[in-house]
Amino acid sequence: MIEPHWIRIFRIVKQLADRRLLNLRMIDLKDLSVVYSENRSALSHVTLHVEKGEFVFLVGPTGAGKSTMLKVLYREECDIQGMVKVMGFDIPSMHPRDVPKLRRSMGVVFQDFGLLPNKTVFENVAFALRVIGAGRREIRSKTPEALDMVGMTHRCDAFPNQLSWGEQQRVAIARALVNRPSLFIADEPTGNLDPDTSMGIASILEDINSTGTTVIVATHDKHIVDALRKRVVAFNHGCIVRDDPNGRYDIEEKPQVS
Amino acid sequence: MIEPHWIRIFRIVKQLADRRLLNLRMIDLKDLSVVYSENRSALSHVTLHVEKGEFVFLVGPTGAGKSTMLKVLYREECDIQGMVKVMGFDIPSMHPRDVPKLRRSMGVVFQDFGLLPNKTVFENVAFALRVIGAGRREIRSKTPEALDMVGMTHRCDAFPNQLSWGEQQRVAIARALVNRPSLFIADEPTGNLDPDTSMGIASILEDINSTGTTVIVATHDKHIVDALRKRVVAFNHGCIVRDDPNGRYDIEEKPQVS
Amino acid sequence: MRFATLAFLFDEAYKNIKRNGLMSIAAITTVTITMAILGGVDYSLYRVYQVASTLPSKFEIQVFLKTNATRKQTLALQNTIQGMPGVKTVSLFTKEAAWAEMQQEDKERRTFLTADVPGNPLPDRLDIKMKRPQDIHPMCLTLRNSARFPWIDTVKEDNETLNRMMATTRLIANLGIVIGLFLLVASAFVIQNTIRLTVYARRREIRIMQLVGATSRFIRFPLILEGFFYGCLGSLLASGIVLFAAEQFSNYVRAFQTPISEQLPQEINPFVFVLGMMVVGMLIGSFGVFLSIRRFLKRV
Amino acid sequence: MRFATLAFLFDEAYKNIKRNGLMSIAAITTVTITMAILGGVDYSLYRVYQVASTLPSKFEIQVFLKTNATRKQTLALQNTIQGMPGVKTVSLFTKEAAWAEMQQEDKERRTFLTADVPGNPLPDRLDIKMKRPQDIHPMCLTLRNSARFPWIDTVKEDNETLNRMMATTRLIANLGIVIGLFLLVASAFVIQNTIRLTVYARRREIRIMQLVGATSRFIRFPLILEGFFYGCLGSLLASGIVLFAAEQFSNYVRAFQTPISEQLPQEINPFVFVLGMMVVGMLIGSFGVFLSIRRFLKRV
Ligand SMILES: Nc1ncnc2c1ncn2[C@@H]1O[C@H](COP(=O)(O)OP(=O)(O)OP(=O)(O)O)[C@@H](O)[C@H]1O
Ligand SMILES: Nc1ncnc2c1ncn2[C@@H]1O[C@H](COP(=O)(O)OP(=O)(O)OP(=O)(O)O)[C@@H](O)[C@H]1O
Ligand SMILES: [Mg+2]
Ligand SMILES: [Mg+2]
Repeated sequence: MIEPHWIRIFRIVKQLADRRLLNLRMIDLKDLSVVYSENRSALSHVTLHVEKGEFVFLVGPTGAGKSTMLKVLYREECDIQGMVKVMGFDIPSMHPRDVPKLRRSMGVVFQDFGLLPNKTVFENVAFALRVIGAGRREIRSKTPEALDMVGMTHRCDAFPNQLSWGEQQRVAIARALVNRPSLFIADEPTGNLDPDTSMGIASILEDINSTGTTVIVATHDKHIVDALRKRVVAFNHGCIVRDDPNGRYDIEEKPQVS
Repeated sequence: MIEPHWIRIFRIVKQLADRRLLNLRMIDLKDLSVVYSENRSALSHVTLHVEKGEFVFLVGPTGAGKSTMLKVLYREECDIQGMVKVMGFDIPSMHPRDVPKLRRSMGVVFQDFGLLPNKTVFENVAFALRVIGAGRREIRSKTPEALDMVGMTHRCDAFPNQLSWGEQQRVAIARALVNRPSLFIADEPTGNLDPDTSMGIASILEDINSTGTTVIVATHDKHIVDALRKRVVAFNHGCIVRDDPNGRYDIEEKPQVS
Repeated sequence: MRFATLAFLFDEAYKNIKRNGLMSIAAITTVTITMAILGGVDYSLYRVYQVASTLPSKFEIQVFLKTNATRKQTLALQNTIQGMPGVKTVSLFTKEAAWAEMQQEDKERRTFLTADVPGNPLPDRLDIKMKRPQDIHPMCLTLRNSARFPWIDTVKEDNETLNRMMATTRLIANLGIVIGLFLLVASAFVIQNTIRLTVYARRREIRIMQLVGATSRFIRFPLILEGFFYGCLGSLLASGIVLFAAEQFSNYVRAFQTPISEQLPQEINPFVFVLGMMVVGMLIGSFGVFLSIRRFLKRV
Repeated sequence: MRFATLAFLFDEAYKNIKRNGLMSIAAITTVTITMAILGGVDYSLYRVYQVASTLPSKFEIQVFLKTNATRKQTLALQNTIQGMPGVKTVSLFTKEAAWAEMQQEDKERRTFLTADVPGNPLPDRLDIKMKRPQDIHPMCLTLRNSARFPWIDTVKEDNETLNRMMATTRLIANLGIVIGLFLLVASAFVIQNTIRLTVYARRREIRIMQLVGATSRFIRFPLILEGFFYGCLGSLLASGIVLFAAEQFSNYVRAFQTPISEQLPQEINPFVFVLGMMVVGMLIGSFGVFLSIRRFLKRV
């Protein structure tokens, strides 16, 4: 707030240059470690690159470090070692003031949904637009569109605690999509949805990916991973154990239990 | 508190008689409806009987009313129409003082886990024993046992917010199991677990069912439903659309997407 | 309740206080400040009341003797009166002393009246103080009985001082009670509000406990213990503050050498004060939790 | 900030207040009570100070003229003194009035001194009041210059009354400032505590907003507005309570007919009082939120 205007403009131009003109990677991780206490590390020495427009599934058993990985990307977890660049922002050395800017250019579906309990479904989704300073007209056109995409228009005046679990999850997805982010991150977006609705969400993700948005999804949902055949990065004990450009949920073809 | 002792004793004896001697059904629903507002009903005219020792899956698309159904059983949702009897307790006309007694004889895995944020994993699980007035020795032996069953012993001093999503879910399962309830209710107990861990949980449920505990599980997990081949009750729009004693998740055998 | 359960509930309260640092601190400081204000104001009012009721007047009844009464008769009368019920002190103001005072006054006022007067025309005077203000008037009536007290010329009642004093102390006492009660209610309200917010912040936890099968009593007990503790500790700190401030204040007033400063009689027993404060604090604290938690326990 | 955003933030604050019924009520009642105590005590202290500083003495300087001064000379002197800087009033107490008073007194005291005195030996007297207490002593020195005022015999300074009054008002003023400030800080603390708890109860919401990309300013603004509103409404209610109580109190005291009751001079302008309370309340309210929210915004 106290820095001169031109320095600010210069900084923004530089960031734009970094991101657009030099055509940087969307995500650039090198030797990333997240250590909670001496003997517990959620991630250890992870190196991962994601280009613009990619669609990546993060898979792995529970506690493998998928959520931690995503938290690093939107800088919730910032007590990290190693190099992390997301959309040109250097996460570890980032000024707190720039964090909102980072988060506004991505859409995140949190594992616990993170809906505001005192706001209706409509207001929750609109909030993501408010935050980027959208005008009234924009909000009125874009919010119902996003709700419609996930099939929640009919509940737009309900409060989150009046929704079923799967409905809340869909509202969270709508909020992450509404401001057309260039990076879409979802932590277990279909964990509470029945297989049919899950497939619906998966095809929405494919759609937005096809318009150029980078999509990163942590999931346990074998079905959608196997159906979409996108890049699969498998974690175990905080390490990447597999990185398969057209992967499946499991390595070997286990016979289906039925 | 002010009623004479003998009335209390009489009441308890009568309940025991109702439950044990008359060998009542575990769950007895007749024409149950839950109406939130004029045009929204979560359940409409549901009739369902569950005998002691049964294992029942509740399935159905998101928003079908599965969670509402379970909430009725542990009397979180008590603004209901129709007849509901659970373990001999008459839910709609139940005295508030008796509600803890009902809940203590069942174990519930909530969809949002419901772990106490200010207690460690151990304390959370032990709390279910505290509530029934268990002594110190009992707590010290039973709690680690339950944690071991779900594979969470190594994190017993962590607080819930230091756990991954799947780890929290397993702690919630341990808490529901720890006091060996005669009715076990779980709402989406494997929603955030990878397929292998899910199958592990499923076999735990099968085990406790084989010791005589009645198990009711609401789930979207096609795998475990199809693997266990237990009774499946399918909901849609608040009505029971299928009740199959050895069912699968879907009616017809859809070809597996892979 | 079994001992293990009871021990657990105490442990529970202890952990709640420890793990909710911010809330505990907020609750304790609010109790401390509020109780300090309550205690401080009530303490001061009581002190002022004490002072006001001991302030009045050098005399309450003045008895002028006849000018021809001998000193012996005067002294006999003084003794008689001193022996009468309800009398605190009787002091003799001799005619000689009166005359000297008058001459001095005269000189100061430059009126030179006494110069022309031969001898001492003044009578002896007895100044009587009674133990209780309400006895003053009956005493005067008794003394005016000239058959019983032949040497008494006039009995003068210090009506003005008396009325003023009675009115003032009554005023202070009444106001004190009103203000004290108002402050008590106000403090209870403020503390209750704070506690309600700390309970409110834990409504989800309370709900979870209910769903796991905890009885209302089981949930309530540790929280009430917590409120009890807040009330206790807060009041203790508040008493300390008030007693310290009162000490400072006394010193300050004494340094002023005003007429008030000579008249700071009895002290309030600090032990009783601290005890009183603690009891009030504990009651407000634990009862505050009890009231706050009801609404959250209502929905079983 | 764009207008739409600003409008949204206002709307946000409004909805927060509405949808968090319990917290809003708790915050407003706490502000009301605390501000009422603060306002009430400060109001009373100021009133007592006002009364104390107007109480003193029928005179401040007594000038006794020579007995042989004529009435004309006396009146001339009165005029001269009245014209001197710093003088508030000069009233003449004539020798005739003084003599009559003395005779009356004499009769009441049964001393019968005046009876033997031929004629009126008393001088005229001028009672002077000064505008400011500190001017009294210099004025006396001036008047004692016998070359300038040949007809003045003696100048008497009312030291005792004066000192007493000065000491008392100084005491009250000093204490008033200490108590007033202490209460201000205490109120700010209590209100801040309450607001902190309301913010604390919403820490998860604040966290979610941050994660969705809201700037600190964007999160803070509605909450500060909320605090502002609590402070505003609470103070307004508190002022109402204090003014009402003050009115009742005045009536009550007046009914007592004590000497104090005749001396309730200037009123405090209620408009100024309400305004002052509102400003203090609003500052505490909004600043309280500002301080409370910092710790939650620190973790970006
Ligand atoms: N704040 C914390 N303190 C200590 N350990 C933590 C903390 N947060 C997470 N962990 C641990 O880090 C590991 C990785 O957690 P993470 O949430 O990334 O797992 P995950 O892959 O998302 O699992 P899930 O599929 O169950 O959500 C877990 O073992 C977890 O217990
Ligand atoms: N408090 C409430 N007020 C209004 N409607 C509600 C309320 N609670 C639930 N509903 C509605 O009732 C319906 C059934 O909800 P329920 O939670 O039982 O679904 P569910 O089968 O558990 O779905 P999911 O699989 O997504 O958890 C939903 O449409 C939901 O929106
Ligand atoms: Mg996770
Ligand atoms: Mg559900």
